Amino acid sequence: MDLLSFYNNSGIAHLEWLNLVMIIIGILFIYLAITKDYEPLLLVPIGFGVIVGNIPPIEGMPLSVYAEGSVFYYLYLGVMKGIYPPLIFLGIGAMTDFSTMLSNPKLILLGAAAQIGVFLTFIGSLFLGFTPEQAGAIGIIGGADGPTAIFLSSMLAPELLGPIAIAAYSYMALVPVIQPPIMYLFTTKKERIIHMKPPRQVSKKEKIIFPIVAFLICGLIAPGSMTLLGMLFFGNLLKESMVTERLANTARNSLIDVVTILLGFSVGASTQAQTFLTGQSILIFILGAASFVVATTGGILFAKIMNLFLKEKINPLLGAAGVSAVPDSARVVHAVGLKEDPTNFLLMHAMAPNVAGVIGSAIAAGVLWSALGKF
Amino acid sequence: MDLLSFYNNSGIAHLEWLNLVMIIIGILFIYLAITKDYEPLLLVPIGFGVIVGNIPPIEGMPLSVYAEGSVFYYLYLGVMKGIYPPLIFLGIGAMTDFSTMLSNPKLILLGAAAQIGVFLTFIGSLFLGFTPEQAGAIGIIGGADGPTAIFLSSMLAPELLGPIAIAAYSYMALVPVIQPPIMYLFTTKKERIIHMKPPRQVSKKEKIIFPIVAFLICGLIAPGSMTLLGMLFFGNLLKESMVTERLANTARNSLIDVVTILLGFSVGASTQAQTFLTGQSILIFILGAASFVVATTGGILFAKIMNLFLKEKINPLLGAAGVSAVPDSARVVHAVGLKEDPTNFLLMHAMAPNVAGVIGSAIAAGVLWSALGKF
Amino acid sequence: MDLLSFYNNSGIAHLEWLNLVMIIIGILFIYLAITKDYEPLLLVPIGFGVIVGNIPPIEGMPLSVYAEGSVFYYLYLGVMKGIYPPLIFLGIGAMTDFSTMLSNPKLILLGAAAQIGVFLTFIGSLFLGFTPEQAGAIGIIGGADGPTAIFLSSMLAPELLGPIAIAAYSYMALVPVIQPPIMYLFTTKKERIIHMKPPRQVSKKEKIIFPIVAFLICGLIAPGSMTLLGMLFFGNLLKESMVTERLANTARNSLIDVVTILLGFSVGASTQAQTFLTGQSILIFILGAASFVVATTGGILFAKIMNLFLKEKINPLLGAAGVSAVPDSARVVHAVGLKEDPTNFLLMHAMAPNVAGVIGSAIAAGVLWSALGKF
Amino acid sequence: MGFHNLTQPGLDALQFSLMGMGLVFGGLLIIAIYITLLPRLLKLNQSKPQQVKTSENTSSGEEEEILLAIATALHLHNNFPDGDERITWKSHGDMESPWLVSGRMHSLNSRKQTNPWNH
Amino acid sequence: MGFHNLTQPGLDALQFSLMGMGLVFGGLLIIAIYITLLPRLLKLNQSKPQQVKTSENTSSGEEEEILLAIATALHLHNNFPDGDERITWKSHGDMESPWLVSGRMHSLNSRKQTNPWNH
Amino acid sequence: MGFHNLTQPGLDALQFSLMGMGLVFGGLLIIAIYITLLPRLLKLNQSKPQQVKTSENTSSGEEEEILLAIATALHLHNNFPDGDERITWKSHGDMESPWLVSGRMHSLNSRKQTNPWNH
Ligand code: NA
Ligand code: NA
Ligand code: NA
Repeated sequence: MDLLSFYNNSGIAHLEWLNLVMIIIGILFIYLAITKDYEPLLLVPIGFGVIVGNIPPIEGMPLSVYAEGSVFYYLYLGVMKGIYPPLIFLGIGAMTDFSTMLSNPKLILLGAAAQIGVFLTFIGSLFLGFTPEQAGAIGIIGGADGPTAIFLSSMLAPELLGPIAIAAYSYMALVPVIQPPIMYLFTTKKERIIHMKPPRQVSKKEKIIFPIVAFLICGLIAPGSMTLLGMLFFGNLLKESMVTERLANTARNSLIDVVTILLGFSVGASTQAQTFLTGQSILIFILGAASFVVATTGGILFAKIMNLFLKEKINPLLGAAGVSAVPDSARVVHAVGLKEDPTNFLLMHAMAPNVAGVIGSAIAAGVLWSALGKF
Repeated sequence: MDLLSFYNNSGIAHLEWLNLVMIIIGILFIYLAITKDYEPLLLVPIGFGVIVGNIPPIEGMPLSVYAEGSVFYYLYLGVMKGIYPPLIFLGIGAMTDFSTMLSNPKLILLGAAAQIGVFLTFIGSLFLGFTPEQAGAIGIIGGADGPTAIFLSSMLAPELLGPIAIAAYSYMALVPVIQPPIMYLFTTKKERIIHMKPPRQVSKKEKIIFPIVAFLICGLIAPGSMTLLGMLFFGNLLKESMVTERLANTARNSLIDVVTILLGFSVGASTQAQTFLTGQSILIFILGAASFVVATTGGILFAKIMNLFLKEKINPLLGAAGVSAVPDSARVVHAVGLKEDPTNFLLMHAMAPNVAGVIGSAIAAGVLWSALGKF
Repeated sequence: MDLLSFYNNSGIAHLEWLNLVMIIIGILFIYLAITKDYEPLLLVPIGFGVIVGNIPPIEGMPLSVYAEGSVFYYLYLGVMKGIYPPLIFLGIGAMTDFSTMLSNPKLILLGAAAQIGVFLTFIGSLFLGFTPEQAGAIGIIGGADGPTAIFLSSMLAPELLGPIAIAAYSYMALVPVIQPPIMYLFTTKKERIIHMKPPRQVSKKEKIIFPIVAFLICGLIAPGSMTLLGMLFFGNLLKESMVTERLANTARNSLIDVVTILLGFSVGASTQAQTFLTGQSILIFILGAASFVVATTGGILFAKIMNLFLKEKINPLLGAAGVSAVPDSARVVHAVGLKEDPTNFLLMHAMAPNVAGVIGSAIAAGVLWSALGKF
Repeated sequence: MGFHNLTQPGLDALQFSLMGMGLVFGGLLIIAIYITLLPRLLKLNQSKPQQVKTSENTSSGEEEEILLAIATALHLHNNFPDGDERITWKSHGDMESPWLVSGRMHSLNSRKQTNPWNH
Repeated sequence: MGFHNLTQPGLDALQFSLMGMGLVFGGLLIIAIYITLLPRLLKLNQSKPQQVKTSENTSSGEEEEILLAIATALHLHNNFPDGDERITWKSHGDMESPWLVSGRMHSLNSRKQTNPWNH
Repeated sequence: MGFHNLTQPGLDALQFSLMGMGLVFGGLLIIAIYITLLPRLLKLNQSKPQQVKTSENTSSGEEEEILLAIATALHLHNNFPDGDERITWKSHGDMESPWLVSGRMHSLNSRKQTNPWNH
């Protein structure tokens, strides 16, 4: 127990510059969350987790998320076993109001179109030499849905979970930066100023029946989406049934908060530079960026195609909201719309493709999982 | 990966009409919860769980509660290991006010009498050929206490947990339908209009000491009831001690809500038609119905027997509240009493046998467990 | 299944007078918590846990925390695996305001000085024949920090966790009794009436940056403290970042409450007389008392030493707050200060060494763990 | 199926059930006795005057009943996670809610008698 | 790396992706159809008058749009754990918060129509 | 039992303890130094005027002390799960509670300086 052994038991002794890079990235996440308000509820936990995960642990001591028996290992189990994402979906369901979608079914298809980003990225990943399982997990980044991405990669390619999760959340946070240029590129001013008809009011009855029927449809078509969508629609039923408000309340507050804290922190803590800063990760970030661009484009173009057949034209900006990244992309659509015409309020209409996009990417995840998973 | 394999990976391909029956039952639960207000906090989660559990999962994929490693499997562990029920008892303890019981000790015995339903059902189940363990688990349905029933069956007969839990909660929800006829059958108008003396006020000191002493008595008599009653009285002490209000508050809100969501959902999801719709289940439902009738009758008749010896007569309707099913049966007693005499307020008096019934069935469960369990 | 076997399955049959002693101790804890307001949020759960843990369980039945597969066993896992303490630190971080410490850095050193209690107790324990691992776990009682003590003993000497945890919390609760005499013994009236300069206001920016930098410093110096301090500073960042208030709110309310309930109860339930009432435990309680005395003395004397070099004298009473036991010892300092001079408000100043003491003992725990742990 | 199932090796169902009921009754009976004796142990006499009042004056007794019934109803509404969701929920969102007021009164009471050991 | 990766034993990536997109579209399309049909099944006609109103009167339609936009914004502010923390948080601590008021109104509405099955 | 226990193979208890205390002091000392330097790095000068005020005017300084002491007490009451339950709890149920008011003020402050990076 001399000075040297004390030094060897310290973190400085083992700190590599790669760890420093990651620590700076973690701090950057926190900085962006606080100053730019980018998805702070996720970037702050992830960012601090990245810092913690890059303090070199002592050889053989149960400290890191990868050291079996450590506390962080147990917290990370909720990620590896795919338990946190469905619980977050439960809370999201309990805070999501589907009425705009119920009042404007046409817009749902935009949420489907945006999933082209998932499958083209899947193909691109295969092309770049990833295994089918890995390609599926990378593709889902295009779903722009953090929990879905984490869930699918924990099932298909746990070895890539870190980079996939970080990529997904980074780009979700950057939606206000990524989407607008694409929106301007593919739409004309004339299209951007299209007003949408105010939707009809939705009855309580419709709202209560919806989660049940929607789950049956999705579950029967793609049982692989049962875990995520079962929880999403369960949460929504708790919200709409009116007789379980206290459960919905806990699901969308205490429960989702606790799970968000643990998920964000432990995902961040899993990004040790030595395993995280690899060529694969860089490829994943490139593919992820591409998937967001493709998804946004897909949504917009499909809206324009629909307009060829519709009397009442859709504002193609709404297509960009199909990417989900709820509710950020809907906000972006609203902002861009307002810039063109200060009397054009798209926020509410954008929520329809937005939530449809969540369902869409969950179905896509179910399909990829059931087709590519090894059972 | 051709169309056929896609079809085979879908749920429709494997959906049997038995699953449809269960799905309809699940929807029925939700409908009753919303329109009739029958135990909605349990029937809604159970109902949706039933729907989820009857979407045919893909062969070998970790989806259902029975597929090791699936998310639902992990959520269901809290049921199989008997962890959720004591936590719910913790919350119930933190929301239960024992003062009406403390102010009227005589009525406690009604909560004991009603447990005759447990033991007669136990004998009936043996008679019908169930094993002693199974018979014990089925008998506890007569305790009219969901968590107790789930706890005991997870310990004695996990293979019957689904039907027993569903039966217990269904009949608890149907208490307003089951009990009144029996109450009218066994009581005269003259008895039903008996007024109870307003109880004395209970001092804070009595309330604080009660959970400790009550636990010692029950624990020393039937250690098998330690897990459930330890938590129940612990929660009550948190409530009454006045210095731990914030803990009691969390126990009776966030904590019990989260556990209720997970317990209800996963119990529901465990009712896959193929394993659930069996002759045994039908027998269990018949025995369960009988146990509620016997328990109610036992409580009422015992009250009438007590009246033979008491100067101050007890309103025998209160006996029906001994079944627990807190607080529904107490409400039913109150309602029936009001119908006879609009100035007769039995609700508060009924709470005494009602909570005593919870303790009684927990003791019964402890006895059955310690005597019939294989260790 | 005759009367005898029923009797043998009861608790009375196996109750030993040692259990009675423990049950009385449990009741005493609850009594002190309610009447004297000593750490009620911990003494009430621990006290009731002690009562539950000393009801003799039935041979071979999964009831006690030590019976694998029992519910209490699963709740106790959070203690044995060291999971609860970091979660409590997360909540504490989310409720701690470091600004007084930020505005008066000098006082931080008092929190370091008090840790002498940890290491002298470590030496004392070795002297009395405890193994190095055990000695380290016992020493940390001097940290006056329940979660830290539980965490370290679960890692170094799980066999002593019960007595160490009970000793730590008992003495933390008795801080208002233990510290004042020592404070009067080692300080002159002239010293006790020293007024502290009101601290400068701390900017939001400082508060946000602090948890990140402080964690990096501690983590790099003593990675073994990463688990506890990572969570502590993570919680504090959630609090200060302003954009994650809802997470901080859940962390310092629902989350910490649930964990406190489970930790207190299961630690209490682990104190079965047969394993708890040993000579070792008595030694541990003596050593624990000594450690609190040494820590308090160390803090006070170090403050007096600092005064030899400082123009602006420190009130040496503040040294006693370095023991942490947040916020009790700070309150004691405040009270003693007021008694000498009703215009001398030390509470806020005392919070600085108080929270510094938490960090200090976490570092000490990290050092002891990494040096003495078997990996 | 049949009565022979009621007597199995190591288990006489009827005897066992009798003993089981015995334990249930025993436990709750002891609790009932304890509850009856405790007040005398604690020498609580604040209960007597009230009983006198109610015996001499039935109408006020009825009022009391009504009040107590309402109190219990409130207690159930506030505390029990049962069907009365709209109300429970209201008591979260709506600040003018009567339940909340009652809650406030309750808190005042318990504040009046902070330390239950010295009154 | 290369196109050969797109056709592997048991997996034709392009065909698979097409079918995958097909399922996604299929699922959401069925949901869309269901949503379109349901109101007729439920014979809900409370929507029509409103649409008439908006068609005959655009200005009020615009106002409506604004109101609805505000409502949605409120909904997002209140429910979504997104960046608008200061507001979400305010709605906890601060009782005069406008969001809360809206929340109260919302609760009133839903109280008006307690049982959704009989209106 | 005995001093021989203090020197065991691979562990010299006294030396180890000294180094341990060294690390504890080292860590907290570096933190203290960092805290002392940071404000200068951030060029915060909003602190100076205050110190001037207190030095020239002791009475106001005392008042300030009192206010700060109260503020800290409030902070402890509101945040720490310690014995002051009745109060903590009150701040849940009771809307007129002074703590709540202070909380509201606090929230107002932090709203004034939304982005800490540009003030
Ligand atoms: Na999506
Ligand atoms: Na019962
Ligand atoms: Na300390």
